[in-house]
Amino acid sequence: MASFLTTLLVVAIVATTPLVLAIPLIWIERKVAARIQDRLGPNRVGPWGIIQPIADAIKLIGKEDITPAGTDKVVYNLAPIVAVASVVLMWACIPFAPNLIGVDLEIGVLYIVSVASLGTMAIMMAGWSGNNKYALLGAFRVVAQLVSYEVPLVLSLLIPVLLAGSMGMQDIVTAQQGMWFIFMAPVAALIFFISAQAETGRAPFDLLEAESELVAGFNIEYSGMKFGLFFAGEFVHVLTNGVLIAHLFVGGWWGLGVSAEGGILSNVLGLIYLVIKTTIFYFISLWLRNTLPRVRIDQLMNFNWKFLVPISVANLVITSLLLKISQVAGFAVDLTTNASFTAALPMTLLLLGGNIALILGVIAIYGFNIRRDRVQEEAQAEAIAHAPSH
Amino acid sequence: MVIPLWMYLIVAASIFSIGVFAVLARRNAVAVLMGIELMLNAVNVNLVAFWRYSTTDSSMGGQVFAAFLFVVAAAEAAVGLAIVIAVYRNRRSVIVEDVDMLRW
Amino acid sequence: MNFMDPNLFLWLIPMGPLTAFLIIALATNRARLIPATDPHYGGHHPDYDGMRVPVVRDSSRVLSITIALSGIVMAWILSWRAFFAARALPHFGEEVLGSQFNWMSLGRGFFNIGVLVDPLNATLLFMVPLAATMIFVYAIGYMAHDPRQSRFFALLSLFAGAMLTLTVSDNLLFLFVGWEVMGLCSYMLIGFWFEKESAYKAAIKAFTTTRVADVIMLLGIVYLYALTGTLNFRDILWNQATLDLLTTTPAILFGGSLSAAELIGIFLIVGTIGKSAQFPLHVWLPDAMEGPTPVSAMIHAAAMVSAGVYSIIRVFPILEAGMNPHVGEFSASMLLMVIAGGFTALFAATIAVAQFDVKRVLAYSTISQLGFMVAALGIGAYVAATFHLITHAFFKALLFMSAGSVIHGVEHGEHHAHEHHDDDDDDEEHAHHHDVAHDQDAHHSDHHFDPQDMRNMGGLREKMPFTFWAFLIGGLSLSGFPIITAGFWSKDEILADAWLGLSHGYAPQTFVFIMLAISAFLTAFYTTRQIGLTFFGKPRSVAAEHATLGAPIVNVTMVAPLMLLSFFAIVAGYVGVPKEFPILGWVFSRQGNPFFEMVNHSLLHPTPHPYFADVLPAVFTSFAVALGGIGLGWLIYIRKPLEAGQQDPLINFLGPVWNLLEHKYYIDELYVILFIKPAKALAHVTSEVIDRGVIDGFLHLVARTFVFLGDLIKVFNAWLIDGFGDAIPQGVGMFGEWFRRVQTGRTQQYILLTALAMIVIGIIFALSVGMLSAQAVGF
Amino acid sequence: MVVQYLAFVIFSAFAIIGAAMVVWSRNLVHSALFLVMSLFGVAGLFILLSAPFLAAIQVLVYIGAIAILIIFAVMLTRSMTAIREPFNAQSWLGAVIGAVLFVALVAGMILPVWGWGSLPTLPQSDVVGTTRDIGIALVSADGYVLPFEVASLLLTAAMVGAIVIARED
Repeated sequence: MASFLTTLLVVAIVATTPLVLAIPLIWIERKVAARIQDRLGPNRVGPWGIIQPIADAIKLIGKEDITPAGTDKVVYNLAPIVAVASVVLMWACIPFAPNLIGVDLEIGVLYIVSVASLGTMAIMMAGWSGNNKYALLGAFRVVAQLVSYEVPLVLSLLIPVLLAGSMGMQDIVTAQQGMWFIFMAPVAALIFFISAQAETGRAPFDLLEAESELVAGFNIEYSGMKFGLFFAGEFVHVLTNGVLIAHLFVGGWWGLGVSAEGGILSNVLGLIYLVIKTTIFYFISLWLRNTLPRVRIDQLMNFNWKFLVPISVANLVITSLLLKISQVAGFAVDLTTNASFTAALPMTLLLLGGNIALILGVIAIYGFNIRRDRVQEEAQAEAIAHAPSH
Repeated sequence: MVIPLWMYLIVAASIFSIGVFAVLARRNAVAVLMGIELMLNAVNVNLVAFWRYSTTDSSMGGQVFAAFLFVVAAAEAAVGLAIVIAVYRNRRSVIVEDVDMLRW
Repeated sequence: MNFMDPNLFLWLIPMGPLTAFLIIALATNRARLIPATDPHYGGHHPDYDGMRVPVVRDSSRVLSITIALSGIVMAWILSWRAFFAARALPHFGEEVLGSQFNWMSLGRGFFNIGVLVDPLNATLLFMVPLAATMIFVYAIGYMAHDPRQSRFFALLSLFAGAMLTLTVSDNLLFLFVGWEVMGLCSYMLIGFWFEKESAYKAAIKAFTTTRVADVIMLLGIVYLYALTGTLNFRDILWNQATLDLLTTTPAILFGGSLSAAELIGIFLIVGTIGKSAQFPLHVWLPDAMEGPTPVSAMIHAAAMVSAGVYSIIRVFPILEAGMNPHVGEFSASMLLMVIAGGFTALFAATIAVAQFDVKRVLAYSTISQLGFMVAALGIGAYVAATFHLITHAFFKALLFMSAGSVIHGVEHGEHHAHEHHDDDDDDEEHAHHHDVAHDQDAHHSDHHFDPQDMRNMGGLREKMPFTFWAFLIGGLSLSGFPIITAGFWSKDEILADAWLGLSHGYAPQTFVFIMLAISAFLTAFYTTRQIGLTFFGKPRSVAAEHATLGAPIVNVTMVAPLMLLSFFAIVAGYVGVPKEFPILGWVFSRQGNPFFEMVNHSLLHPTPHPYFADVLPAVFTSFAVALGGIGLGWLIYIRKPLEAGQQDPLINFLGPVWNLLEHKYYIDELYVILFIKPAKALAHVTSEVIDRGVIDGFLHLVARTFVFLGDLIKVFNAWLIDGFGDAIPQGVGMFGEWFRRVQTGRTQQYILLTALAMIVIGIIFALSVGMLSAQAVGF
Repeated sequence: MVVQYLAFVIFSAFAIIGAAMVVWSRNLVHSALFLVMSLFGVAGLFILLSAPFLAAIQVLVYIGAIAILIIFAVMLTRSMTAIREPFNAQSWLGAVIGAVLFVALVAGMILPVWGWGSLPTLPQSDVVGTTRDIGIALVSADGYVLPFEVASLLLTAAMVGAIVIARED
């Protein structure tokens, strides 16, 4: 019974952490956005406006809980819960430090992906239950977007799994002791970052709340704290993505002075390293959001299916091939058994070479296509120009 | 005290029977497809349960077959729903009884 | 299956040409249509004016030739592989290569078909694909301008495939399949230039004549199967019990005076008489010269007539019927062979003396040589017959192709001459390239020039030296020029066997020896005559003066096969040199006559080899007849060659006999009087009197009676039977009308019924095995 | 162990009630959501059966893809989501068949063969394959590599087929 209670406690802690984190994140987001846009941002409530998100939260909670007439009440109320739950559930097997993890599932990565796919469900529910055509259209768009970008996301996620030889999160992190995976698989990291950005539905992929087209997207009928939950879910999702990239590609909690065996110092240092790495990626995400314009839906889909998916498939094939080659050639090391930097170096160089070759190949192919298109366009334009006028 | 095998089997049997009823009785084609999905799931529960409780077989057969069932289910859903959409587009109906051109 | 296993890859031997046939016939026989008057349509024909005729496209032409050639070369390689693999067997003869599978399930078990290589057909496997390949290569040049080449090569491939099927088959039925397919091919190839009346008539003649024989042969096969229950060669011929059964069972015909083996033998021999053109069914073979020359070579050397002789050599133990010709016992079937073979050999040789058509001489010589083989087999000279079959195939193929080259050349020269004489005839210049192959096109040569007539030749030795040498080698081999040619050794073998019997005083051997010795003399004579008329002296026509082989490419494909075959026409004899023969015996046959040692082991009871010293007179005889014939020919035709317009010196010398010979003993005319005219008259009488008068009258009477009866019955029919008859379909219809409602088109109903049925079946099953009882459930 | 029982009861209830509601709901979107609930329950059962990989796949494939697909189909055929009469005329017969099937399965097969006391415990060895074992079984030559390849072919065929069938034109 005691163990059960302990488990419950862990669950509570792990589930609360991201939700609590969301509150300062809102402030950070607004501040960063403001700085990028040459504004001051929130600065009235508390020093540097630091209490602003708490005030906002209180305001949201204090608002009237409206369930519009004509909605499907159960589904309508369930949707925000599922949305937050899907994000929070991910944290169950995200490590914080060498010994700090909710549960180190054997299938950690798969678990995270599958739980994340619940978010799609929530959006669908929200869009449909509102009994509003804009909401439904928004939901359609989002679902199309999310389902599509899940493909390159999962495919690039498989690269760290392949390299570490395990789907467990801690295993993947441990495997990066000597060498971060971003050096072995930069292309995968890039694809993962782009697809994760699309999965959160933020700019430049914020089609789901394209105000000018859809009023506000799938959550148009929501207000008060229910709207707040969607909002919080999105923030936490962005943060989660930062953490995931940190874990999967840049070594998670590894850093100077951290040992895999744990101990107080290691855990504290590990947490600090993780926060630093996460923050960097979080910042990049914000940066992108505030600088890039929104893409069109057709560009979005073309970019995914005609660019990201082929490249990630090619990347997967090349990586597994090179891994096999390095195994056959005999300079592969088992990364799970604490391989050092020097031991991992030959393999890294091979994989990096493969990635560079892939990038060059992609540039060559797309460059060729673009050039051909341009030639055709020019020919067409010329034909039009030389056409006899009426 | 461990959960005995028959409990899983009964759960699977009930899901399966409900699925059969859905297939036989629902008018909407999509609901029929859902019934089929239920039946496939019940089968999956059985496969995994038997695998887990098998005293003779230590291979991964049960899980592997369940995985293949996922594949089949996915394929079935994709094609089935595509057919439903196509029928709907042509006949403005997804009621199974309305699609009875192949009769005498 | 491991097809490199020599037992198994025998199956693949006929597959190459057969596959080539299928591919060409189905895929690469693409034609384009041109007007029949177009000069590109070589066989243009006044009857076809205004019609559009198909002409093979260049692409499919090249493709077809390539495919056909690859098919036959593949067969060649595989055959030789099989040959050498078989030779390597330790006791080849007792041990053989082969495999079988169940083909048809019959009442008493399975009918197996299979493949087999024993010493006898191993020799054929050596010869057939080689000769066939040479013919294919030759045909490339010879047929280069034909409008239907794809078809030609397809049929030639089928022909070769059928021959190889026949060769490797291990039972009579499978052999008969190849046999019949060859019959079909010969029909289609003899009539290949079907625009010519003579060609298609010859085709029909060949087909019907051989058909008569084939039916009788089939009777023999069926009788054999009925008696023994098997057609497998090894099961019958290597099984003393079966042979005894055949010889002891009295035949169902002729009141039991014959044994079953003799009757079967006679039936099978009749098949051969048809296929190998023995008297009296020889009439088709000379006419078969209407086909293109490669086809003639194929029929006369590599395939068809060889197949006929091969088949009786194959079943020799049955023909022997328990008798032993070497001690003077002769079965009826053997005597039939002796008489038919001996007579045919002489008969055809005499005809050949008086022919002027260069191919016809060869045709009659073929008949004559086949008579040699049949007669040899009749006196039990099994190996000698086989030996002569092989050597004859080589030099006859060589002779035919050389003759083809001669015709080709004269034809060429004729056009050449024509151009110079008829400058204003522009069309001819185009036609010239396309018509060369159509040497016998009567409509084309409206100036009545026959390029096959030896009277129009002469002096070709200088014009076509290569062809001359090839023809000379073939001709000497045919004449049996001593020592150096293959023909000598094989003929000598036959004569030696006959002499052995003669020295014991057996009548059949004596008959054979005399007939064959005379025939051999005549053979040497008419061959020399042919060489003299064709190649020596001065050209007797403008055409012969300008004779050439034509374009260099064509030249090569037509010359190369001649070289190879010339080689074999000489050396093929050295495999059969008797051991005791001075010098040569020591060189070639230190371990005994190799050919004899090999082929003799095809038999369960090998025939004895004649002791050389015993047959010295026969050797001298063959020296004498060969050299005598050649000498006489040289005296008459070479020493003083024929001048243009001069008559053949023999005409004066022989007088009326010449006429008889020239008209082939009036056999064709005799057949017209004996069979064709009576048949036509009978048909006329039958048609006019019996059919129209008696049968029709009777029928009309019956018809009127029945019409009356029918009217009567119709009334009855209308209400009773129709009522009943209609009721059943109506009832069925109504039931169907009602029952078809089951087909609602509603999937869920179907599933429901299925589920219901499954539950019911499940419950029944459960009850039947004792489940569902309270005890079992454990309540 | 009580916890395990509790979890089993909860997940089974999810699965069975969800399934029942799939059939019962007039609104097809509700049906689809209940289907998700039922599938979720089954995923829980998989975890109890020590097959976490299958549970994750269940969530990923069924809830993340198939359920979404079904909801898409429902919404694309939206005018039909609430048919006045959800059951057809033969529904009573279907119910009877379903019930008979259930009774026959439970009373005829499950209880007699695997019923009380016959197999109450897990195998003593309690060796449970890991995800790695599944992976090896799927791609090893003496395992299931051929079915695996065939399954991938099936998926490709289904994808092409679905696209061809559902394409406009």
